[in-house]
Amino acid sequence: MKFVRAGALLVVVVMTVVLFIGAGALPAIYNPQSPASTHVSDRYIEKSVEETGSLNFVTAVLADYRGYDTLGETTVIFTAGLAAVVLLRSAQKADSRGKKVPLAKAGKGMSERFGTIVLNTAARFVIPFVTLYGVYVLVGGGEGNPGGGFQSGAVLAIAIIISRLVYGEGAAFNISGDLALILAGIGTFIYAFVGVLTLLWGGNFLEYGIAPFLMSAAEKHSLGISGIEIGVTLCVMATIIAIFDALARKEEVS
Amino acid sequence: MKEQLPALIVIVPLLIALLSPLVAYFSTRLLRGLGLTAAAVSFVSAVGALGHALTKGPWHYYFGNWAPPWGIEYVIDPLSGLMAVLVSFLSLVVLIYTDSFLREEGWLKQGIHYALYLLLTAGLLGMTVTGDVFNLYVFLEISSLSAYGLIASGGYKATVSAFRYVLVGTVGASFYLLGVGYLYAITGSLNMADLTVRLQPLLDSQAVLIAMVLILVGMGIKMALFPLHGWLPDAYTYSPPAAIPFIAGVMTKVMAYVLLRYFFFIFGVLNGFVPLVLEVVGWIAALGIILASVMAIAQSDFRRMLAFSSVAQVGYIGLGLSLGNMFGFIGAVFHIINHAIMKCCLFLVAGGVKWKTGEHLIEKYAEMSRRMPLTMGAFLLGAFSMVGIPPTAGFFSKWYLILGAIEKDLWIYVVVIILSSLLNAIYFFRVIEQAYLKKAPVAEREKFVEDKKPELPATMLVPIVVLGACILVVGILNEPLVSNILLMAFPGGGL
Amino acid sequence: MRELFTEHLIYWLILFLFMLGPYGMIFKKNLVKKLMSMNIMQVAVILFFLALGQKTGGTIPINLPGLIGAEHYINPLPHTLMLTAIVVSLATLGVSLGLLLTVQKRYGTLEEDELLRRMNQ
Amino acid sequence: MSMEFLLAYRPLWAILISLVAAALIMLTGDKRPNLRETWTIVAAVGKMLIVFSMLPLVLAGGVIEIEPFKIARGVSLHLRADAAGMVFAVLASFLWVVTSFYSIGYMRKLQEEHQTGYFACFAVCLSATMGIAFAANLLTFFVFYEILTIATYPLVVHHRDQESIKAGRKYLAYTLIAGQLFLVGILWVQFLVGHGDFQPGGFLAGKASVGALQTIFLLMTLGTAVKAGVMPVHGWLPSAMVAPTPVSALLHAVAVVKAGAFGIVRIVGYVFGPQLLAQLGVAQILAWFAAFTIIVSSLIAMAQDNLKKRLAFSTIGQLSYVVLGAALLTPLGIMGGIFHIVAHAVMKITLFFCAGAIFATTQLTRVSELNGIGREMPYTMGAFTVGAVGITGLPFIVGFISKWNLALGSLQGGQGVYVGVLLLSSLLSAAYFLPIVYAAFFKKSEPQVAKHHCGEANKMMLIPLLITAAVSIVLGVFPNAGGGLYDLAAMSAQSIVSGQFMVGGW
Repeated sequence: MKFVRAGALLVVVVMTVVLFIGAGALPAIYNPQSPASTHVSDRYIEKSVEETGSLNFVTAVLADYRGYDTLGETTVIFTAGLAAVVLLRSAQKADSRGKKVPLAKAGKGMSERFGTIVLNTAARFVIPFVTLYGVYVLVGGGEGNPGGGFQSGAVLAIAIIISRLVYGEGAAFNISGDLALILAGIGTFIYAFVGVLTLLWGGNFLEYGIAPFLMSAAEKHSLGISGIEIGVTLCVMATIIAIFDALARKEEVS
Repeated sequence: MKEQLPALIVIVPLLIALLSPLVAYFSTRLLRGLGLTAAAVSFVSAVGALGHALTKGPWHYYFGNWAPPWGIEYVIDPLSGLMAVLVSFLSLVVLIYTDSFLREEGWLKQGIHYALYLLLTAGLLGMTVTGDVFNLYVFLEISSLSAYGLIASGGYKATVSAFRYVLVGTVGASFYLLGVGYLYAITGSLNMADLTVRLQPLLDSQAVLIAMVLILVGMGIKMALFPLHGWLPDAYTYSPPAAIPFIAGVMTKVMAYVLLRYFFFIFGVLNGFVPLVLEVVGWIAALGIILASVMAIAQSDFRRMLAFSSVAQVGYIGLGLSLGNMFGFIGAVFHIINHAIMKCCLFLVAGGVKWKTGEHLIEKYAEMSRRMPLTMGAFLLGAFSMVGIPPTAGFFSKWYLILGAIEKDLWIYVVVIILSSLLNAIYFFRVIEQAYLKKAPVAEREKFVEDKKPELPATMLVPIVVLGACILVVGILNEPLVSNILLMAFPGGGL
Repeated sequence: MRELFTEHLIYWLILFLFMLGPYGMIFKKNLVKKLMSMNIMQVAVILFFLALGQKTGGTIPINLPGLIGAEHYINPLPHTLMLTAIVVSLATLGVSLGLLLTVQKRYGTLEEDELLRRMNQ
Repeated sequence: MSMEFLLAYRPLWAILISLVAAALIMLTGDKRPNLRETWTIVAAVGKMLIVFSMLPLVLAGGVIEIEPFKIARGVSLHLRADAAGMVFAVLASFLWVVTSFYSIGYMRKLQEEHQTGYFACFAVCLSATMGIAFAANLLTFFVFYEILTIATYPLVVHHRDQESIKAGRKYLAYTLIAGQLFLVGILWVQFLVGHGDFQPGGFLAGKASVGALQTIFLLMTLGTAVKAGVMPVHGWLPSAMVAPTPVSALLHAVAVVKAGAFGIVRIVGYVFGPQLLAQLGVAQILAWFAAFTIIVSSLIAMAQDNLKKRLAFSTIGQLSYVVLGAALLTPLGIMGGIFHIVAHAVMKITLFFCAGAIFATTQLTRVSELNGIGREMPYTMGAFTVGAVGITGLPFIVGFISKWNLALGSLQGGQGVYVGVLLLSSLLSAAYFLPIVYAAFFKKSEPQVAKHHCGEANKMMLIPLLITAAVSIVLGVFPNAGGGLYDLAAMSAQSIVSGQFMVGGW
């Protein structure tokens, strides 16, 4: 065993030295003439406003030019949710010693256990504003201020997790674990369905300009972008809740 | 809808996967139906795309209708078309097979399993047909994550091996991503065709050499090339029998295909540092073939033996890649097809035996041929193909590989391939002896003499027999496959 | 020599971080530490891409009315790619933490040697 | 389907008929043994008819050649019924008919289990043998060669006991390694020449350096010599005697071992060609090995007490006659070698049938126990005597003719020493066969033999054995009887030496 570890150390050291020497051949950073900044990205910067109608170039590239990548990315989140849930669920079903050992003891909300009024009122006040802000982050992303599907999904998920923590499983403002997983699937499906719609209208996948509405090309594109942003938000929110629920779940129901 | 085929290959399984939890909530029968239609549609569109590529030349499909260096494109040329057909066909067959494993699971578990399986299919198909290097990374992660999920759902030992698989797999993906970063740094584009053009003047620079090494190490880890195969035996041994045939059969092969795509098409085999790098790959692969075959002999668990034999067979593909000439390419691609089918069939057999008797150890396979004649018949075909007995497909990939090695005057590789065929013979005939010649202990024999049920439910037996037949058919029909498709796929065209 | 140093220093730092990943993964015994080194590796690659996108005198890639021309904005492409890479590293981290949780619950330890001993019992 | 198509594709039907039979046998299974046995007989007779129907055309100097489809890039499944191929095909198909009846009788008498697998593998073996006989290029030859290896394995390990499994392992080790070496030789030729088609008189002249050609010859002969039982690599043959006697009879006297000998004839005659081999000087070495095998195997045969082991070593010796014939590179020598394939097959199968009959009826296997068996089983021992004496080279039995031609061939090639080898081997074979005959007829019978009074073997075994004995006598007197095998042998020798297919009758 000793020999293998020494061998591995040697390989890692050699690899580091090779990388260090090779780094010299890379283009100097910060110079505007480097191949990376001249070949492809100049068009994104110059044309993205009138082609995609979004002021933020990164959103333009993210949602339109390389929109298919982001569909893959959202699917990655959904897959991670699936994998985590199937993992944590099977862990609870039957422990090797036969007892049902829940992962986390939570189940009941903090407010019941501690019973103070402070938590309830604070939660009742915080949750609506957090939800509102989440929605704003999704919708308000247009005029150049930061925003988008991923961030708003995360914020919305926080709102629900706060209510789950404070009021426990029976919280009113809550999505059950199974439903969350289904919602995650539906969210990414919305994203993909926007693409399928463009297919049905005769264009290539995710070609927003083909939409048969009476709008200028830029508006069609921004419509498409907001469509997929909604899908992304739903997926991110639902996945985070699904994973949280799998962790905090008391007993294995199904 | 005809001209949207390349997208449909990947999108249809993806869509159905996304809806699986929802559909499972309503009815698991509908879920099974939808899953099968998704795999079937994907297979049909892959065949259609391949047909189009063979008749009218490579098919470029632009996502969002953005021209390539700016947008993402799918390229269906004979090579990627053939791989897409292979992946979707095996996914369809194994999907039919997993049906009986999931019958008694809860609706959510079934929904998740179908979703992960279809995502794995979509991820692998996405990797084979994409023409964009970063898009390939995204779909690499989708397939890897769904593979981690599938493997991890198989009990506690599976969890530990899944964790090691996650670690090593992510290290591999990071190496690959850094390699893409290097390529992006010196050329500025992420599109494969564009990369090939812009890399020509730079092929002698050190950065390209480093990018090559990084991508090689990255994909070598995911492909379980010899020194980097640590994660494979445990992952294949402890994973649930429903998931492992598809993962074992196809995943490492798609990663090998990516290496072929890089070294034969993007870097070009003859220029710059590539011959040097390929030679190193060749030596490592040759060493790997022998050592992995020897380790496979030492195993007592059937699936672990198959895992080590997988590492050895992946060495063949590495060898074919390192030869660099036409026959090396044909041998490598043909071995990707053969080994995908063979390994899938053998793991189906292992799963079938586990389903029927719950056994994994080889000595427990005594007199299995009497209890499961058809399954063991398919196993026999798979074993002969692995050993390289003529009418089966495995022989012909060795035929082309050795021809390529002789053409390059690399006689060590010829010796390695011959020696490994004999090593394969040793550990496969040990199992054949056990299954066909040894007598089962008397207690067990009464047990299976009076159970009159068929050896396996039809949904499991049909895939096993179909794959067994495929091994023979691909072997006998290898000439049309090679002359019409593989030769067209070789970068120099039909020499 | 000076410009080699100023223009390539960032690469060496990133590559050092990058190679810390495999080192930590091989030599650290605790599974969580292995996970952390994996994550360091992913962060290093993300930094590498972002370093590529920088331009002297480039502002954030949001369209300001007055500013026209590519040299005024930094390169948006690496940032988009790295959004995806960050999400991917989040996903793998999430799944592996779930795995570790299950392993810890079942075997009670996260030390590699102890774990192997308990698994093989 | 047009009649012409049916006739043109006869070599392919000859191969496929027994494959179909094998499938049908597996389907009928153990439930209806009679139906299963009819499949074997129908296939055997059908194959014989197909093969014999091609005889007149080939005897007239013609050749039936087809390429049904390509099996690898640049290589097609090339079948050709030429003179040499016909000799092996006629022999194998005729003897399969006889062996089918014999093995039905043998299996029924001993109530062996796994009979379905037995008959199915037998049928596959015979289709592979036909494939080897009709193969017209190296890859086709190798495909059927390996199928024969794999199809024979279940027959060798038929009894499923520890000893036969060990023998099976030994058999596999030898034949698989040989197969892989042969494969490297074929691939090297494919690379050098671009095709592997057999060409009378050889097609490798001047295609590579002398060293390369010698290595290719070494690889190829090593690949086929293992099956032909040439001395250093013969180990698997005696231990494969654990197989049931019909297997030893047909496979280890006719199909498998002759495939190896036939392979050497193909390599010497149709890949390298006599002129090239003379230049390379490797044929000499092969001839020495063959001579060495003839002598040493006869010596070992004398020491064997187990009857089947003794016959096995005699087979090893006789096979090297064929190898010697090929290695002499003279027309008469090659003709003698090819005809010896026929001669030895007919005689040795008779001897194995007798051994099987004796075992089936009296459970005796040791030579020392056979005193006085002649009076108990007169016909069996009569046939045994014919076979034994034939092998020692008595005139008017087919063995003499091939030995005669071999001697002439060695004189023609100026290598008189091999005449001495042939004579010495005749004496040695007399030394290990005649005591058995003498003991059987003239010695007082052993107590347990007398006690048995079991009388002759049953009809299903006795008739085939008498037929083959009669054939060996008939062929001894009229070598061209039945199939004109003598002419075929002469024609193939002539075509090898002259270098083209169409050659007039001898």
